[in-house]
Amino acid sequence: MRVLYFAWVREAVGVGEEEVTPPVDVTTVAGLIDWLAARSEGHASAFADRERLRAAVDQAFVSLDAPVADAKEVAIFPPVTGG
Amino acid sequence: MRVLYFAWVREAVGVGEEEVTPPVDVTTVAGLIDWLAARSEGHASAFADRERLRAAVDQAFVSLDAPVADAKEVAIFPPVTGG
Amino acid sequence: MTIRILVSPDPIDVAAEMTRVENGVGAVATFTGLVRADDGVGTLELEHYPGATETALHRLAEEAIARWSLSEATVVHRVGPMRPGERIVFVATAAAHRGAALEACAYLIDRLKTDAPFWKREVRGGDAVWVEPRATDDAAAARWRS
Amino acid sequence: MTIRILVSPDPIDVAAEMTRVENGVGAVATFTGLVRADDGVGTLELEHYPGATETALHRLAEEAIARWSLSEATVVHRVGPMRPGERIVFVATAAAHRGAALEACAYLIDRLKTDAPFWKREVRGGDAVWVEPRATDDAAAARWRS
Repeated sequence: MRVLYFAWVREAVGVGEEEVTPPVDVTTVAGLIDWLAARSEGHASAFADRERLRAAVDQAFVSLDAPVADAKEVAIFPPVTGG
Repeated sequence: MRVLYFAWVREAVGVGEEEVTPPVDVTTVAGLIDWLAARSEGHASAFADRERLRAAVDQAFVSLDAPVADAKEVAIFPPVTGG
Repeated sequence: MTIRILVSPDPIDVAAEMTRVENGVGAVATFTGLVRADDGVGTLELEHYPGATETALHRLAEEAIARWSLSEATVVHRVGPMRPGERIVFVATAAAHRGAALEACAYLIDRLKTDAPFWKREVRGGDAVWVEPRATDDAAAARWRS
Repeated sequence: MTIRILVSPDPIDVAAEMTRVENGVGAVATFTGLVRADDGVGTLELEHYPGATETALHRLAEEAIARWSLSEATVVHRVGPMRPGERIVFVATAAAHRGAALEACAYLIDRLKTDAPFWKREVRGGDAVWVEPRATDDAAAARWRS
């Protein structure tokens, strides 16, 4: 599974993307975030406040309780501020 | 007093403007229109349907019961259709 | 703030007009009205009331600036004969935020349609017909009076 | 109808974009968002999610076309670093009548602000700060859901 990070989430994690293989009990975006948070202090810092995080699964915006079991690409990022 | 005509009012009257000296008992735009209607068949035709007429006195839009006693310039025209 | 009113027989240069209002602000809204190419009109002729037109447009721009705290308001209206696809009218509003710019732009074109002395005549083949006012224009202008 | 979506680091050419949507229609509305010159920002940086951005903008344009029977919908968004006074985003809508064009333009910029994956970072002097989302943007987008 490819995981992408944007904006201050990317800066805190320290990379823009990484390839990961979460265990089978990671079934939702929220579960994936919990599991990723243990990878480094940067990850833990980026994911400290769930209310400031948004996600997309295979490029479609989803809520954090959405499933990730079959996802090829999961993106985790702050609320958007374009335009 | 200068009287201006626009659009199909101008075409029916036959001129774009004329200098007139209405009698003292012409005190409103409606009274002026009544008086002007007697000047020619074109005037009568242009002013046949009052509901289709609008007016301005000294370049300010007014209703047909507005006074014209001290006016320098009165314009009579159809509802506007610009933009 | 700046008001720009132009009533002219020349084609409307939207690029120059847009650049003019993009003056340090955050948001610019525009509206352009064009001669439609799909209803058989060969020439559209715009008549106006010189002097009174500019006064009416200036007053509408002042009202929009006061109501939405605009930094710029531009109204350019072409007069005389024009062809399908050509621009009849261009309105631009500039403000710090988008809501003000967008609302003020809609306000100006709605009010212009009922409150500025322009008259349209459509020429199709050999027939010239004065355009009748539309009830929807009165309704659009009236919604701003609440 | 035609949808044009462009996400690019190049400056936005509004004259070319406007001419493109003036395609035989009667009404064109546009919105331009610019880097404000009055709040001390030296550089604004726009990050986005390549691929997902274009998909999101295309979906918004499709929704606007269906809801307002537009003939054209254009969304151009700049990414990368830009300076005060430069254009960040340009939206244009074309329709037979002005109400549809104006409403659809407001819809697209309101929805873009909350539903397209862009992130702004403001650089003032040596400090770079990610822009926080605004509650007013959520409210503006929500009004179209009724």
